Amino acid sequence: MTTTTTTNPASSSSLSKPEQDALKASIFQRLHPRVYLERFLAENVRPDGRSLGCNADSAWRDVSVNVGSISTADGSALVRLGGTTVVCGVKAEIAEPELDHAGDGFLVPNLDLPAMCSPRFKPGPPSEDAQVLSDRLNEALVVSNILPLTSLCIHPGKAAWVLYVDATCINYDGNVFDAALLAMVAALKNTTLPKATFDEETGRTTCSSSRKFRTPLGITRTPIAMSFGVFDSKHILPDPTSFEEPLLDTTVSILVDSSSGALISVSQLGLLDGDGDGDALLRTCIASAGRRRDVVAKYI
Amino acid sequence: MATQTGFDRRRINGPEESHPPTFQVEEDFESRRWKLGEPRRTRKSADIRPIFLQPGLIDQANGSAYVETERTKIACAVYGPRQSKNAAYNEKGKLNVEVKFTPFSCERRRAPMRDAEDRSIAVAIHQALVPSVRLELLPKSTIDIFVTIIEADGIEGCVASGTVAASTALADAGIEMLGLVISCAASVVGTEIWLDPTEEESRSSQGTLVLSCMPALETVTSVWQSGQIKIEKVLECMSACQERCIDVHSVVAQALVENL
Amino acid sequence: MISFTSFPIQPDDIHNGWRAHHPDIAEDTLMDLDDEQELFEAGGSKLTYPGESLTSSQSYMRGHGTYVDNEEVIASVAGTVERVNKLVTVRAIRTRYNPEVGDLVVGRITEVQPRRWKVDANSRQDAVLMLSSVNLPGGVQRRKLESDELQMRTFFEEGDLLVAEVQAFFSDGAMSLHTRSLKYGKLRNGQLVSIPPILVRRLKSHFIALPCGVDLILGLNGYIWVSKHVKESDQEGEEGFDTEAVYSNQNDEIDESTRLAISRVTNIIRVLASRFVPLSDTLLLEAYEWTVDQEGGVKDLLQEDVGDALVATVTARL
Amino acid sequence: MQSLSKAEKSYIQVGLLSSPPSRSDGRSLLDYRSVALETGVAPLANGSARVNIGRNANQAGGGTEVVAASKLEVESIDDDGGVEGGRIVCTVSCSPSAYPHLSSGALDDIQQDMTTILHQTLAHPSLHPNNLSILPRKKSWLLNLDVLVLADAGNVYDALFIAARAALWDTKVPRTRSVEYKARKTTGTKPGGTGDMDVDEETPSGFDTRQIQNATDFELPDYWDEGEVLDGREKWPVCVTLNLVPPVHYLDATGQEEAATPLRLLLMFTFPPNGPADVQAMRMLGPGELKITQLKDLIVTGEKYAHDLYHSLNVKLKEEDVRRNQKARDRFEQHR
Repeated sequence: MTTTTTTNPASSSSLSKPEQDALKASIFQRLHPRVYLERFLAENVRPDGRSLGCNADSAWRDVSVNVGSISTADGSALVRLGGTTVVCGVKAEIAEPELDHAGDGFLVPNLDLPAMCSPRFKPGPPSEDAQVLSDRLNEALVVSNILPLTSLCIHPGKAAWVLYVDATCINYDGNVFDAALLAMVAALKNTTLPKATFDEETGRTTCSSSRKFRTPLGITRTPIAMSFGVFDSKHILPDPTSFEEPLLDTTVSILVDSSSGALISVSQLGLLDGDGDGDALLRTCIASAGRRRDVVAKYI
Repeated sequence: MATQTGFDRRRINGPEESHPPTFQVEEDFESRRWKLGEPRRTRKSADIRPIFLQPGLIDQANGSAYVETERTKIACAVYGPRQSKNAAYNEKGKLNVEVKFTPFSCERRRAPMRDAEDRSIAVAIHQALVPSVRLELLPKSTIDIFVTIIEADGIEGCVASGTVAASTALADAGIEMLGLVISCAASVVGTEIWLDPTEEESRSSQGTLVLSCMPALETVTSVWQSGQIKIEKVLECMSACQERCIDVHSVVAQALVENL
Repeated sequence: MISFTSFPIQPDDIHNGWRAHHPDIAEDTLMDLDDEQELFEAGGSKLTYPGESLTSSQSYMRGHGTYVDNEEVIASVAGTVERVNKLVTVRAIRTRYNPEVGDLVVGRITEVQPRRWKVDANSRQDAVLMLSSVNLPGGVQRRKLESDELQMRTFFEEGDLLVAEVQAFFSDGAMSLHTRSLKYGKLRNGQLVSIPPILVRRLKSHFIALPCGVDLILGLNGYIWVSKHVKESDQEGEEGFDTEAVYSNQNDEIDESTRLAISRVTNIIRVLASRFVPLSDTLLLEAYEWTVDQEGGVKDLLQEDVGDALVATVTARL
Repeated sequence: MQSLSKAEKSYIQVGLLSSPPSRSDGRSLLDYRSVALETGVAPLANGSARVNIGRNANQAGGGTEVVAASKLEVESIDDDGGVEGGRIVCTVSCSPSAYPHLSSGALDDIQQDMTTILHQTLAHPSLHPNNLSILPRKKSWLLNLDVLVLADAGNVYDALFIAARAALWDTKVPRTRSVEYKARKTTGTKPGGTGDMDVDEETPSGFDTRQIQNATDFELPDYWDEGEVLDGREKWPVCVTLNLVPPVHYLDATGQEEAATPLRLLLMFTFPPNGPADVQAMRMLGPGELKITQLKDLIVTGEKYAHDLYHSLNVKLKEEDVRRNQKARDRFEQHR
């Protein structure tokens, strides 16, 4: 947990003993983040109180998903993963398919990390972090083949649905990738499309405005991601917070199908040697992700 | 503006052009539509939408607030006061307001670019807040207020709720203020005054007005009016808004105190 | 109270016969235009433009605003030709202020930097006022302390106006100012008018006290400070140099008639400047008396006909 | 905003608050500087005007100078953003020389703020002219009103709205004639070629399909004049800026006075030929604050100032019309 309390040393004398200790701890945390984390891990606990080791449920932060609360979107979800909050909305529009994929629609996922969600982002065009995350999210949706793009076709070569899946981070407390993917998948699950007909004579597509004829998307597979950080080549920290993230050597993200538990992809950022046994570390992560799936799958 | 073009290599891009779906007009549309002279459908003319206000939702920020009035959903974070970057010396602090709509916040998808409307709402919120913040105590500093509109139901509602959220977030950040700023919108529909109009209601009104004030000091910090309203109606609107602001003020104060 | 007027009618005959003169130039200077090559007529002045050949470089020396090419002295700015003995210079009509050591200027602080202030003095570069070039509270000759460096804004801060003298030039051409005289320092009790620097002539004194209770400081850089008259004795108290007052931002009590007089003088300066009449103490006094005689209000001066009459009267009398 | 020293600010404020109030140039609180106005300054525009507040007669520069021009474009409804009945888009741009001390980012911001306030006020449906339609459901006019701030010596908002009103007053909408390709068989279609479109008599509801329009395109008939004036051109609003140094307020602040004034109230009024004035827009600018009773009083008083401004402006605009007609006639004579 990072606290950005600006403190006035002069006033600390008026604080009670425990308050003074907390203040010292937070100053120490800011000055020596690495040592701070090391001391916690030596006690087998993480700074936010989670237990170390990645098998117990308590190694992860609480997750909650709230779908369909945004009426201007065709589908939406709000995901909280510990302090990290991501809201995602799906807007459906109509476009002409590309020439070489006449029967396909479009799925356009983007993640925005506005200046609001963390002091490290500035207002303006997407930051590097946002670009990387958007790319990874797109990749995740594509490799898992979440829904066949052919199912978005209205009239081959003439009209198809474009699903803009826009996620915005409200509070950035680490592991935004897992939270954003969960939000995107949940929002897509929540999305319904109106019945659309293409009129060949006028070349226009019209939709029925009746709620009755709205249909959900033909989602075939729902991927969920579980990310782990590796600290000091030996500690696996599932679901890292924004305080832990900059201190990690390696990040591993495991993508599994939420319903079957089948492994979809494993991605790793940074060197994984695990004191000479990187494979073992990786296997531990995959196993842990499998167990975590049972918890998260309930929310989709 | 029917098309959304603009390739941006920093984002995942869709097709070059796409249109929002056009819907068939339902048969009973005309008969169901609200017509001038009919009473307000959803609530009484002087009623406002229920307000849900939660300070301190964004723990990364120095102060924050989330506000929801039925469909309008706004999150606001305050960072600072922090050292002004590359700005000339200023005896007073600077209050910087940035407003951002999420792409899915309106009926039509908003391309994720800064547009004129963002700025116009930011200016309105800035004006409402600036008299309340004791910037004279913060030389060389900047307070950044970031407002994200998650869902919008009427520009006036966004200005009013955004102001309330921002003022709450400022209080949550422990920044010195003269008082809390509360804001309320009114619209003139026929001969009636409807408070806190929705988007549809403000569209069918002759004019709208947003009044921002500090009820604790009984002063007005901003008035933002557009449309066509007779002077005496304007004055009436202002009184109605002010009265409602006093009610909202107690809600906000309560939420703040509970959060402490 | 609002009234609409029209823009002055543009003469339609621009293409018949070139209208070579700048509208700012008083009509009488134009008379000389026709006198071909009569360069240095007594009393008169000739207007020139960049690129015009003025004279031969063998018989004359090249001064500011000219260059030599092919043994000819050629103007490099648009303005009036002036000659002192063999030296030919061209003074630009519209230009920023060209500082010279010893000039009196009025400037505005733009930035506070370590041990120095940057001052806008209507010149090419911001002027510099070193902390060591100002009088500090607690005695004229006292040493500069570190604590002075930390509280420079208590002496001058951004936006403050001051009157100073050009002391020297840095190697980059920026002028260095000093306020080490009791006459110099922070300005209070009045308002600023800004006019083209060329209209401020070098006078014996640039501090003018008009009998109407108004003090004028004619900065050679075209910034003119019009303020309430301060008695000499108040300003200079030998050893008892009033530190509070020198750097105070507080105005004195100013009564209504003084305010009116300040506004009147300001408007006179604006009127004269708009007709391109160079300022001098006698001229200003003359003008002030005339406006009082006319019994018009201060704002009447802004009307075109009143302004014309004023200029016609005072220039005729001199 | 100009930078002023504390002493200068206090000199201005104390002057405004003393009794009788005195201003740096000797004006009374409610005096405007002289306002010069000319219409028809841009021959290629459909309407244009130039305004200068506080210009010194013999000086080239000085004063707040604003130029406004309107240009009409044909838009297809649906395809390129056209709207049934036409639309108005207002844009303000500021010359960097008007604000030499501002960075380009800050200049963009004030441009956008001025654009927003002008557009939100003038493009409001309550002011929309009726004759911007060409062919129902097919073509309409887009009126681009571009306003350029060339110099700001204070009171720029009043100048913006005076220039905008004058340019819109001056705007001529070209006459159009619909062209039909299909046979005329339905009633309700006006026979083509009889002259200008007349949409005043009924407002199409948009959903009304009973009346079938066969006209598919239009042409611009060759007329002797530039077209007809915008419908209801009397109603374009004027703006008065009340500069507030409580308890007094004053009009037409100079740049220096603005820098010494903590709060400004912009009031835009329109004056229907019969009946009381309408408020078209209202904004507060600056860090000051007001009691609601003060604010209400200011609105009521502001209406009187706006009324004076509106009437003087109307007189001037009519003079300009006469002058331009005269000029056009003279030119016509010459050509013969």
